[in-house]
Amino acid sequence: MNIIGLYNYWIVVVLMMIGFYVVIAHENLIKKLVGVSIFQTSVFFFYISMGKISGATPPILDDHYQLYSNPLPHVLILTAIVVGIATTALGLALVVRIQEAYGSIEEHEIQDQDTQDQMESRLEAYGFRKKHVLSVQNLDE
Amino acid sequence: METLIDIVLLSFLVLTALAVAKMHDLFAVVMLSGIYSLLTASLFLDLDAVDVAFTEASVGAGISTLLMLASLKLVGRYETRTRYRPMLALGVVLATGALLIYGTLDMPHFGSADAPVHQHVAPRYLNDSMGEVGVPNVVTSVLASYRGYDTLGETLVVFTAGIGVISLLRVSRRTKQQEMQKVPADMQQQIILRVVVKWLLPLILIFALYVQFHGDYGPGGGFQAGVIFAAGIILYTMLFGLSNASRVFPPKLLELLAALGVLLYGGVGIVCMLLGGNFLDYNSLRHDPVHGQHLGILLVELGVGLTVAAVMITIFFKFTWRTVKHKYLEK
Amino acid sequence: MTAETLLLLTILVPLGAVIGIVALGHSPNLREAVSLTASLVLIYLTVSLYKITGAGAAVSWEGLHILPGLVLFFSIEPLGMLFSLIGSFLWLITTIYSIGYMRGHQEKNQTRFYICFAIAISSVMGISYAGNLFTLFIFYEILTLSTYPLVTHAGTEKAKLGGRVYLGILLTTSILFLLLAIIGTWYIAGTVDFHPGGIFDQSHTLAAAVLLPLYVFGIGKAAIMPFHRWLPAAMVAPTPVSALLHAVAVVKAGVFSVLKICTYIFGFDMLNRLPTTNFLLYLAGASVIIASLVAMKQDNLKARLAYSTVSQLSYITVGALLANSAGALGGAMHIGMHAFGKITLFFCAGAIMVATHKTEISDMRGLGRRMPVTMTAFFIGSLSIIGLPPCGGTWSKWYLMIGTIEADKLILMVVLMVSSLLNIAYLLPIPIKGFLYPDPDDKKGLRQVKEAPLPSLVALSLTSVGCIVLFIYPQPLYELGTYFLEAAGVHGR
Amino acid sequence: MIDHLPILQVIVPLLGAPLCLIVRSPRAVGLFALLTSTITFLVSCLLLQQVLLHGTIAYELGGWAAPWGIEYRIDYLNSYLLLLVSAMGAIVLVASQTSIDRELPRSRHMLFYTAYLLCLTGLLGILCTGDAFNVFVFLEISALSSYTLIALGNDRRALTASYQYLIMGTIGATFIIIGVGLMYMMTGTLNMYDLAQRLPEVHNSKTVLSAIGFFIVGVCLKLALFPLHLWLPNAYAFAPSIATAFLAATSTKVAVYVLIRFIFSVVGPEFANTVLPLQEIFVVLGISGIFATSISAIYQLNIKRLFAYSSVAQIGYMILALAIGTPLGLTATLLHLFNHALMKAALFLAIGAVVYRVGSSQLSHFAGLGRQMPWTMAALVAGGLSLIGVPLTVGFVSKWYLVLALLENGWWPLTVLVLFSSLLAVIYVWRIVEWVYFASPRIFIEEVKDPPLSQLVPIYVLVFANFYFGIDTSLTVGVSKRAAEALFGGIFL
Repeated sequence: MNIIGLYNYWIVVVLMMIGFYVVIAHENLIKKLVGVSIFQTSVFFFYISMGKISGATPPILDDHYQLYSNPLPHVLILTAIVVGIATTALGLALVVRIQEAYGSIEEHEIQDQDTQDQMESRLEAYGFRKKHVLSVQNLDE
Repeated sequence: METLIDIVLLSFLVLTALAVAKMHDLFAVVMLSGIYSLLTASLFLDLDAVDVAFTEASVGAGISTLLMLASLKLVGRYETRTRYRPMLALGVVLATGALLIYGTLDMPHFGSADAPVHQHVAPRYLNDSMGEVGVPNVVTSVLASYRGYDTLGETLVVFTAGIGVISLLRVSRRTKQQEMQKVPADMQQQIILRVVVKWLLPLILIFALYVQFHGDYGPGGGFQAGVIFAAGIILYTMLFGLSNASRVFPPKLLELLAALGVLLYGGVGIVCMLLGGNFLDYNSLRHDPVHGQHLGILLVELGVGLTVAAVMITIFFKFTWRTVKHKYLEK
Repeated sequence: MTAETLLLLTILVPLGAVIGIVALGHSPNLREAVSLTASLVLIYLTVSLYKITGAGAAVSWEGLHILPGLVLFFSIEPLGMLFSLIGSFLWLITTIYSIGYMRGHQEKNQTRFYICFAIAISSVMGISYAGNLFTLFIFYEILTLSTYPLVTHAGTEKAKLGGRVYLGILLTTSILFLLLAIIGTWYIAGTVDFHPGGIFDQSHTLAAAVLLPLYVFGIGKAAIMPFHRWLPAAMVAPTPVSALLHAVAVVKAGVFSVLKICTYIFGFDMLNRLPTTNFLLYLAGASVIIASLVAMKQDNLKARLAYSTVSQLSYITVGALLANSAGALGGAMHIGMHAFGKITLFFCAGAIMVATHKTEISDMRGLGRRMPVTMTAFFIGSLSIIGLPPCGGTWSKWYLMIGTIEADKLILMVVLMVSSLLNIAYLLPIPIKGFLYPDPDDKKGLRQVKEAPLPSLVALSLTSVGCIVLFIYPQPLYELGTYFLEAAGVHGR
Repeated sequence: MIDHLPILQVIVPLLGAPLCLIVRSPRAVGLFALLTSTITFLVSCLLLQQVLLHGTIAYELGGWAAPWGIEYRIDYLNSYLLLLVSAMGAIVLVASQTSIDRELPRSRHMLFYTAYLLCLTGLLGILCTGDAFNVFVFLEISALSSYTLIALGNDRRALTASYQYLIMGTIGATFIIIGVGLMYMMTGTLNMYDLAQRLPEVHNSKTVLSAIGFFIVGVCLKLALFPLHLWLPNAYAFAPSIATAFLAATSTKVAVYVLIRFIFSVVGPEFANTVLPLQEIFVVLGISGIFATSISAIYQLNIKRLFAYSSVAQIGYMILALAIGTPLGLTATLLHLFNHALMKAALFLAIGAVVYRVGSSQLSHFAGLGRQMPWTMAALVAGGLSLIGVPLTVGFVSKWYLVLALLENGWWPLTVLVLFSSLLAVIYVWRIVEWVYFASPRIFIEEVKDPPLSQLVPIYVLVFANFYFGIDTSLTVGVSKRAAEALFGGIFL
């Protein structure tokens, strides 16, 4: 069993880094969220790996078995998965609203529009009138 | 054999992750991320984490993929190929990776039974939980009793996400009333599916209840049950339309149920306090501590199930209503 | 009333006046009556205190233990007494003057003006009675902040700019150097209390050598070059403010603090040992000369007076740094003498502005015939600043000169003398032009006397008379000065 | 019930949040949330009293002993912060009763208050707990609810700000669980105090080192340490004013707490400093953060954003003080933690009042408000003065301790830099003052006047606190000192 020694962990690290890279390098807001979930899932995998004992069974007590894997990482990761889905759901809701407000979910396009907003408010500070911006919020209420 | 499965699955995982990073069709990316979750779930199973595998499959591959697809419907399918600035990102990622790899060098090897993790804290759960809590599934006893407070927090996280999604995607009543009748379900024309689901739905819901109440003995519990229950309702919604579904579950009821779940969990804790124990000390619920633990776990799992199901259904409904609103606005 | 109550009242009375001014802001007459009453009460209080302490009683009050070492602590010593007497007396006169000026000039926001004025006076009282550096620092900062709205009173772009320079330099120096020096002192000596003979001992020489320049530069209000820019910048303020700032409150608070720190924190023995003292002394000497030279080039009357102030303040700094009894005595007396002289000059500048709207010196030819009282007062004030009899400035400069000789620093004596000559060169031409040149606007020869409003005229007459009285009867200042030397533990003479 | 105080602290708002959904009516929900947070505040007062009387209080959740179950452990440090957070939670809610009407449609009030209470729960949960994984859970509760609160802002940029925060926050949280996981791997325990005992055995392992690295980077993302602060300015600028006031006063403070708790109670200060170059990193990041973000603040046109940048700068001060690595330095961090919350809450509530009346937080909309909203603007200036660190305000007290701690280590250059950076605060505060008092008003309508009492009272309670705790420091300094000494002295009290 020891052949793979740390192999498992190294793969986990590679996975984490792919996820992490997707989060910070990509500009599409949905893709970032996919990256986050890959990143997190890999961390979960890391926790579960450390709870494993070779030749053991799942920690559901039964007279037939003696050796059980460690239940504590499982409990932690159950919680973490829930936190993960909660974050994803909220993030997606935000993405939907951003799409409605900006007409895009690409980071740089949003930034361009924000810069324009900022220019306008800068002009406004020096006495120019701000263009009317239709916000989706108005439609909602 | 286990090792072989392990290696194969891990390689698949890496390939999937790379594909996710490479592809620009978001639909494919989302499906791949679902596959990624499913593969992870299989690996969890291989690593004896049955409860986690169950949850990852239902959440990562199920709900999460579903929500992503729902939002793709609203935001468009393709990622534009744009100027990345990957060097900085790559630098950060490589530095992080290097730190992690450095960290692994002193780690106890995978699967070794003498790792510190297995020496401290955990043995007590395995050895004494049967006597102290009386539940064969140690994961359940740790989740709901030893670390029951974490689980209360977890329920609250779900609740918080629900509040967040509601406040972001709320649609005014006017829009709803005008559009309610006219919206066809997404898959209305799939007659075969409709028939099958009509038969399947009660089974799904019953299975949810089984998972809810059988969590003490096998994998499962409030969270998984809530998700399965929600999945059943979501399936129904897809086939029979949002209007029908929200007649059964009006938004207010769902919000109330979500709140009640948390209150039930917290309430059990408070009752324990009033009966002389610490917060969430189920021993004080009954004369016999083990009976008390049983009752406590049953109730808090029910609370978790309630909140999770209600929040998941709410979130799905909100996303769907948003689609309806968009159609309305297009007209 | 106990002496302690009196002491606190001197600080609280001007603050109390604030409430009255706010409440009666809608009725200018009542509002100014409050200011006047408060200033009269203040004079009464300070004079009573003077009598009590003159009889040898030690008066102090302690409260608000903020942190260990940071205690609000007031303690009356002669130099503070002197400063508070001058401050309270000149508040009365400035108030009288402002009534005429502000109304004559139809200024806006007069209520705010009187409020800030009263707060500034309260902090002057706080500074004069401060028993430790922390208390001094608090009131020093309150003074800065409360005079800021006065400087920017006009609200114009230029006023804002002036306010920025004012606040910028004063806060920068006080936070960057003064606060650092105070914290350093607390850290090194373990106390920030004023103590006769200083609080440092032999072993602290090196640290003290670093702290001294921090103090001297940190007290930006003393306007030693190169941190003097705020003073000309503050000239955008209404003239009563300039009078208050440049004669009484702000700048005097600065040099007062320098003097007090030199005597009560460092002590003359320590100062004489420090390598940095000489450097600062010559810097102050350079300030004296350079500021005088710059003053000569100014055509704007207020700007010229401002640079003159910069120069005169450095006299006092020189006096403090000479670290001998004659220098300190001269410095202390010069606080009073210069206050009377310079406030007279500013009052005159303001009176000219109200009556004729003239600000440039080149326009003031022949003005003496239209405003004889003002110009005479200006002449007297100039004499006092120059240090010529029969005006009070003579005495203080006299002692300062002796101080330089005692300290064996003949270069400085030359500096002071040259500066006096320069004073003559930039001050006397104004009354000369006023009296001896014909008025270009007055072609028809109609010599109509048109002075400033009566309250202003009264005020400037009073101060100019004061200049002369102080020549004939300088005893109060002299006595306080000698008490100060005793209290500071110097028995030179 | 006294025994149950630790859990009541968290459980009251925890159950209050879902109850909001049952109350539903907008007005009633506001009052209900206020009631809940007031009870929470009272609990925290009792708790602090208990801790001061009896020392550390441990509470076993579920009745399971420490490393097996989750434990709440309240000592000086967290009882002090519990008081702060719950007090801010209650005070801000008083103002929200009216302020929220202007910024949110009525249908969202219920959701706002629910999210608010959830956020409060999360923050209090982090403070109470003695379990490393439990920190993560409550961190996420507070994070998810803050994303919601921020996204409720009116501007569309609130959405992107919230998204950006979500991504950064999630990365931070994931780093934290990686760190916790690695530590758990080496010790087999999650309880902080158990960890502290078991970590020394494996101190030299590479795994523990990288665990510490991950945890600290994760927390620094959460506390917006420069240069990881990019999410903060927009988040604060576009959130509803009430949310900004609450988050600015509490959330980063709690993250700083996590850092302190981790370094001192879990890893141990000696180890953290000897093995990792933490001190150097923190000093460099702290001081460069102070300057970079203070300068950014000067160039902002939106006041909320301006003060958001200033918040990042203030975090720099805390981290710098922490890096000094002495009890005095830690005291300064803790003091500034408390004091900065007081200032920022006052400032953001005052800005909220302006948004309530004027509808914008753009600098140009503040023109001439000094006349139209005199009380609000006075509060704004008072808060600004406190931020600068004027004596008699809390800002001075924390800066005094910071400088004292720097001097104790002989770090003169840093001392000068810190004092110099206060001047940057002067600049950005004074830009506002000039707009407020010296620009002519944009809108001449009757409605622009001071906000209703329900907003003015909390603002003035905070302003009063700014001065009160600047004068009577016995509580803040006393508790900070005891907490700092306890953290240095040993982990188990």
